[in-house]
Amino acid sequence: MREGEWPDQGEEIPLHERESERVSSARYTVKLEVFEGPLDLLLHLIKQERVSIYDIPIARITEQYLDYLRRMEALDLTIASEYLVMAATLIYIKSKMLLPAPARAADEAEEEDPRRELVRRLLEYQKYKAAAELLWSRAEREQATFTRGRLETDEANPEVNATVFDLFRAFQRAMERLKERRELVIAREQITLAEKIAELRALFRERERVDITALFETARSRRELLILFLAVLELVRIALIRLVQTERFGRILALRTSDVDPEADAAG
Amino acid sequence: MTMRAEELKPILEALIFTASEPITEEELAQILPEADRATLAAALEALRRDYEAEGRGLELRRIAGGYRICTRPEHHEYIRRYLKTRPSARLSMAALETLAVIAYRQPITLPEIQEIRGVNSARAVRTLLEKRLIEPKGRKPVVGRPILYGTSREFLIQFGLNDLSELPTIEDFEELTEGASAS
Amino acid sequence: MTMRAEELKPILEALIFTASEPITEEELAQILPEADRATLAAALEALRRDYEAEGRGLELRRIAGGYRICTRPEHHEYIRRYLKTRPSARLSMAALETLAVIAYRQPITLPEIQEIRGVNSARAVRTLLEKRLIEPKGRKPVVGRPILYGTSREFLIQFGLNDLSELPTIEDFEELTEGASAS
Repeated sequence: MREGEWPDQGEEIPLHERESERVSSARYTVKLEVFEGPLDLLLHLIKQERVSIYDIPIARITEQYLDYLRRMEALDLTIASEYLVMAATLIYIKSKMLLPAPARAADEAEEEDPRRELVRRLLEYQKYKAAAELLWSRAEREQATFTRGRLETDEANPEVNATVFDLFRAFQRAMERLKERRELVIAREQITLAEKIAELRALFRERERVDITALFETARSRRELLILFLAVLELVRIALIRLVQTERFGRILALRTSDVDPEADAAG
Repeated sequence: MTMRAEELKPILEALIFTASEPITEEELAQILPEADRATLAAALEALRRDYEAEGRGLELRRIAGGYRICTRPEHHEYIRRYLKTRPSARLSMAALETLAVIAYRQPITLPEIQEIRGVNSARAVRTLLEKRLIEPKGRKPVVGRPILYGTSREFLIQFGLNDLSELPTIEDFEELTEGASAS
Repeated sequence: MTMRAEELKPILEALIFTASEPITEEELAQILPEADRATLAAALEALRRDYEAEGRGLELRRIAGGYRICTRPEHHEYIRRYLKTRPSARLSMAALETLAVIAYRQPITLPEIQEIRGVNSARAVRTLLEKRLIEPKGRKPVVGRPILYGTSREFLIQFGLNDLSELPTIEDFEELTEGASAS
């Protein structure tokens, strides 16, 4: 429906979601029938009113249609936008039918019934709804038949008969796994220099001397070893620790240079 | 050296039984190059008649263009007692409507489906794709090149159809519903 | 109210057919409390005789104290032929995923496939080459000059595609996941 076709006057449709004053649907015992969309609802109303689909009393049906939406709203149900578009269409048709047909020349007398497009859509939809019911009954019958139990020859070939969609899904799954793996790697690698330094600071607040050689042995990857090495160098640079080697090629010890870690103090 | 229908019949029965899905006459012919096609067809027909005999618990059905042996619907209760299964989750009415539109209007795009149903059908399409009842069938040569959907072989199998022509035409439904709505 | 042997026979056939394991007389009696044991035994015996008739491709065998419907040993050769000729669109999940990665990322090398899948994919690639769904598309000009793989014409045929641009993309299905409001 085009913008210009929307009604600019008439009924106000009170259908917007209310944020305040929410009504708990539990308080209502009314049970609303569920429809597969506005066309389904309209067909139901037409049937219920026992009117002809070819000559819909549009005012009456519109009123009932809107009433249904109001009840939906009262139950705090989300009203799909398609229902609102249909409401607008109905109101538009109704208003158009109320207007007196402008005087026309005789050969133009056959003015189009404003309901025509709606009737066409309803008739079209109705066919598929009936076809869906047929499919339902066929599925019911098929659910009552069974194929043979598993054979050994099945076990040997646990295969799938793939469609393009399966292919797409398989690719998507592989990509999702890849993304997860990468996030994991990044998460692991992001134990960055800054974090390592903070870790070491915490360590030296508790201990005055640490065996650096042993500390290096705890690294789980080359990357972590490198970060650890850089962190130690940083602590040496800011003179928080100094390194001593007790003997040539022996173990390296890190000694805390002062009793107070200035940054830890600053941080409170 | 060609095979006689009487020799062929038990072999066909064994093959149809072994196949995990309906097996077509073509496939059977490929497996059995020693049989000529006419004899093969005759043997299949004879086998089908055997299964139609009184007092059988099984039937030989034509499904998705192939042959398959199945139990008869009238015994389902006993089989469920044994398998201890309940009927699997049924398709929602939304999914069935969408499937009906696709079955009759294929190949069809999502916007076209929604136009007919008058409601968003994305989730229904996704459900049908995941259940392999429909599959993408190329793209429509219009702006955006939307995917065209059609029913799959699995659709025929799950709905017990040999081919799409077994479904009534959509005009048949028109007549059916006209009577109802005019009341 | 007990069942007659003639009523029982087709039910027994259906039950034995759907069972994935040999089903014992005990089990059958439990499933069918409406049948008395003597009638059940008689019905089983009648069913066994039916299957012994001339020209059957299946037999009712007693295995491990239970009953099972099987193909006859003399048709073994034909069954083997069937197992060999199964359509090549049937793939293991590993092969399907590898094929998907190749289809969407072609041309691609084995190490690149493995990087995406996170698992060794050499066997899957070999299977796909054997099924002619993929083919070598030259070599990548990097160290080791690994072979680049892409999908084949056979791939397009098997998946009902006119060309690669018809492969569904993320964008095609975005609306299916997002537009899930009402269906």
